[in-house]
Amino acid sequence: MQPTLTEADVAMIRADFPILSTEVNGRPLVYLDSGATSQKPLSVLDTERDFYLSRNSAVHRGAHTLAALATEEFEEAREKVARFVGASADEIVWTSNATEGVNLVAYALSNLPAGSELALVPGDEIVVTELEHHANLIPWQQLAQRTGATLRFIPVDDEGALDLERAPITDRTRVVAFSHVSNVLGVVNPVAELVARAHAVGALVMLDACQSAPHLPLDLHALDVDFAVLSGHKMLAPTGIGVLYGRNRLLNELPPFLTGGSMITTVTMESASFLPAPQRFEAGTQRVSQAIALAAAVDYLTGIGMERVAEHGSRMSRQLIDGLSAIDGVRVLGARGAQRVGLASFAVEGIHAHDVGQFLDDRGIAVRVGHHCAQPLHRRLGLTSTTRASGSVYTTEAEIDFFLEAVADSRAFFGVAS
Amino acid sequence: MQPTLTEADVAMIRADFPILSTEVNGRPLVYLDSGATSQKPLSVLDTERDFYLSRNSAVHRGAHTLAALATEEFEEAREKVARFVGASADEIVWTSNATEGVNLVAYALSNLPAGSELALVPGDEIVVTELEHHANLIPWQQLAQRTGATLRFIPVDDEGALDLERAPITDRTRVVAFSHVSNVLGVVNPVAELVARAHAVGALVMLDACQSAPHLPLDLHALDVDFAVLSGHKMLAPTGIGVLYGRNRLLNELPPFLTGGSMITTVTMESASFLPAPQRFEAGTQRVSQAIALAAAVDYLTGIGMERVAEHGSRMSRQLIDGLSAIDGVRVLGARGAQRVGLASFAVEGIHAHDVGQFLDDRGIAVRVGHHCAQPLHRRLGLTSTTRASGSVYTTEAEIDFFLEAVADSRAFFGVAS
Amino acid sequence: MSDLDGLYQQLILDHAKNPHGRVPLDSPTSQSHQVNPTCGDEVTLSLRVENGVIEAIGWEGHGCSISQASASLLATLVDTLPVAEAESLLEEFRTAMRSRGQIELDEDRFGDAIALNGVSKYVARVKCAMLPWVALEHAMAG
Amino acid sequence: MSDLDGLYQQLILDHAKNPHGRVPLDSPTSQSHQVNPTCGDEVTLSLRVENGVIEAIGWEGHGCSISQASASLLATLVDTLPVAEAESLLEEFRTAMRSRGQIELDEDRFGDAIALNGVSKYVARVKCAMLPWVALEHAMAG
Ligand SMILES: Cc1ncc(COP(=O)(O)O)c(C=O)c1O
Ligand SMILES: Cc1ncc(COP(=O)(O)O)c(C=O)c1O
Repeated sequence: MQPTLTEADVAMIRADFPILSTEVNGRPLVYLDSGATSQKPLSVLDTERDFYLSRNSAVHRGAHTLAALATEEFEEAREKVARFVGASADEIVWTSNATEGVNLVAYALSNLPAGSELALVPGDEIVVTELEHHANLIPWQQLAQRTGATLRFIPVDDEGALDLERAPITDRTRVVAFSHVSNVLGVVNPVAELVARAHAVGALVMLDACQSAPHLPLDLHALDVDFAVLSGHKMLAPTGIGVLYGRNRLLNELPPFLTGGSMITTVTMESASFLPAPQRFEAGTQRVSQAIALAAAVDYLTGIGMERVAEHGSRMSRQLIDGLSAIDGVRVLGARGAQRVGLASFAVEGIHAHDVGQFLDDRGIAVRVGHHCAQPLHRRLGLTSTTRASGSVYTTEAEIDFFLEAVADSRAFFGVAS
Repeated sequence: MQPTLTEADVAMIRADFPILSTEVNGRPLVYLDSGATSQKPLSVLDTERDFYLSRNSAVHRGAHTLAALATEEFEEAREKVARFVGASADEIVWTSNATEGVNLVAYALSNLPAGSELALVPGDEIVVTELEHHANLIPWQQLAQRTGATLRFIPVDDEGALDLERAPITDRTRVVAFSHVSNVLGVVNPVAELVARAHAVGALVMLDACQSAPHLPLDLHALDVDFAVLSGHKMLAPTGIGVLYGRNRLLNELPPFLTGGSMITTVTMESASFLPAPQRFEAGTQRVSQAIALAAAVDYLTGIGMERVAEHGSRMSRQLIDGLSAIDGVRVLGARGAQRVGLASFAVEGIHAHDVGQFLDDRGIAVRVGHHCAQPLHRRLGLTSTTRASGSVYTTEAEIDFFLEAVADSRAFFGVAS
Repeated sequence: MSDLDGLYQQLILDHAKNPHGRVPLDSPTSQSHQVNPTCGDEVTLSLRVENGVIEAIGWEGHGCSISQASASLLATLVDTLPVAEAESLLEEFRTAMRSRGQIELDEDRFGDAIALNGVSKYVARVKCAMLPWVALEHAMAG
Repeated sequence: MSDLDGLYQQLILDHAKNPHGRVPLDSPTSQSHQVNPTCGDEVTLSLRVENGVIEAIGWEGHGCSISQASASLLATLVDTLPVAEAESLLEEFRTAMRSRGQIELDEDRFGDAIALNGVSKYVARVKCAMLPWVALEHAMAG
């Protein structure tokens, strides 16, 4: 296999995504909003449909043939996804999305009986970063509120880089939560260093892998994190499915979060006892077809090869950063020279992000505008909203060129070009 | 429209469910496990696929054309589902399943600041019934544990009927949670009476509509309940999507449950403020395609007509109850003469439910065996596990006859026929 | 005129650049702060209402050219109007914006503000145009 | 023989009806209670182990014919066996049951219990056959 995705490779990949050949506003769609949600290849759609056409039934509850087949396929999906992220199957909990995964851990921690080793108490601290997505921030604010612990954060500098010197990781720290890749900056954070510092003080690490899982080879055991979350819809799978990874020993130390059917051993009117992880955390009928579809998405990515996916992303990133920086009046967010995935946010002086986005949309280019669920980072950088372009395996060099040209043109349209 | 579904109508419906024409163990599939999860019509599968092929993108976050189209379709789905259950759109919160819906309310209640009108305190009581599915029991046990409130229950009699005379609904009662239709007995519970008694003492009502929504016309405003939950996968929609209904005023009095993106107004590192309902309860990227598919399922059911669906169910129920009761040594659960949907659980004397199920499976008949996530009810009726047959709009009279014959034959096979 | 030019008429861009009424108001009788949660755009609108008449209006905030122009045009429109009349303008404005290009603003009643007609075809932007009007609604209500 | 007849051999049905070792055990040295969460079937298995040898075994519980017959056959098999040997039987049994019909139990070592060979093709029923063996595993472990 070539180490890079050639133009021909990408063209072949695009054939698997029919939506990329549609038009928007009479222009060919240029989809640069994959950081919000990716498009899905036919193999993913076909896998899910095929499940409904031939094997659909309840898993872990039925003894009939279809139920046994569905259960098997569902658990095979778990194994496949586990391998993809470098974990074992009993460390993979299905969720709706990454947001639910973070909330699950935060609630399970506050559901611990008082006096448990992992329980948080006043005086304990939770550390996040100033560049987190709201999904990896607010659940910890709420956990702090529920337990009396204090939330602290690692600040970012004027460029948006984490200021590790000022990281408030101390003996009081019990949890350190941070993203692998920022969804605003596209920059890969220093996981090894943060994990080492957290573990040195005995804190648990939660890694938000939403923006890394679709773009980089992921080995959670090697990264040595305690928990991690990701969302299927950002990595070629349908909406409604996500993953929480947790070290098996830790998952089994935590009490349940959601309760109901399929996660119990014995139930009386007075009390219930619970299955081991991962079932303990999977109450009610699961997202069966979506889990199976996520496994198909993982197959698709593995088929391309995650090393090549990563290389494609880093080339896109260079093209985006270099191209945007060359346009007068455009400020690109994030430190220069950092390792990145194919995603960049920027501000055009004198034009509001909404207006930039609208102008691009008129040319068929779909980008994200706003704070991208990272208000504190935007505030820190002195901005309210920015425009974000984010690619995926199906993004071409020509598309990014077309996008760069449109950004340049927007300045004339809104009368800010010199 | 005829008031009943004729044989020809059902045959036409079956053509929309290709899985029903497949074989299992060399026998035509007879799917009588719809109570666990229903099969899905092509229109539902097509709707979801079509969304991914032409409009997929992030909702409520994007300003580009696809995002606007997706957001619109997503919100139209909410309106459609709201109409189907007799509610307004701002009272419909998307969840993964009914289990999550019950948990959401239970957690939101314990997230209320101390002193809030709706907050539970020691001395307060939560009332459930002895026939609940674990999903509408364990979350309340856990809420009681978190708040110090006491869980009480309405007992069932030897036949499995609710003993309303012994309902412990008093001035101390703050929540009354019960199922519209029991997933074991198939019997419709006396909603009006329970709601009246709950409201007379100022308690909130949570209705578990999992087994009614697929089978009966539902008008939540008319039923006057405060909250209700249902699961899409039981009503012809995909897995991974459910609905929590809440009176708008109540939803807006409750604090959030899951927190993260898309449910906030302003976020700082220290705190966050939240959108009104329903967005307040929809953190993170939503189950967009699944919500749209649920709306398609609702269209499908509405196309048949819920009155006819209900009539079909009550005919199935008679055939099941009469047929099973006529077999020697078969005990059918639930009070005679009660209003029912097309679902029946039974025990065959001398044969364990697992063995009955296995025997039926050999003939291609899929039924559920076990405690059906209702251990307390089974224990009360002196059983550990039973066999359950449950139909849907696609179930034929001939299938039920075939099933009844197989149940009779199982007795000879296992040597218990006299 | 392309759709985009229809949305961003010169008048809109001008109002966005040099907005009317973008001033803090001395001794307001009521005020409302509104945020668009997607983009973080904000407007704080202040009124001085006396005897049922809007005697003065002022606003502050930041946002896209649509929301800024809308606030500016609103300020010129409702200044010195009786509250009841401002309310009826608000209803007409909302109806037009939500009409997906089906209903246009009445030129006699809205004057220059009809330049906002292009917005109603852009469902995702209706919120931007409505932001100051929602602030007006809340300010008038309390 | 149909698959179903292969699963429910007469010997299985007989053991299920008249199980061996289904008695409470006096002064057990260890005990394990196991539940199948799907159906609520339970088994409590008691051992009296002396000098590394299973001197007595007894079990109680209820369940389907597969789990009952499996418990009955287990009781006849491991009674008076050294623990180490019972452990190796357990491993072989588990391997065969999980093999989806690929690996059969060795008749020399398992005797009548080879009647359980039919189970391994029924993935959903493997748990039933394993239930008493898992209880044995836990009881032997302590
Ligand atoms: C009556 C009832 N309540 C609740 C549930 C839970 O539904 P789900 O597993 O989809 O959350 C079910 C079905 O499993 C049910 O039948
Ligand atoms: C870095 C990061 N974390 C968390 C999330 C939340 O993911 P979701 O909305 O799928 O739960 C996202 C995307 O929205 C993200 O980019």
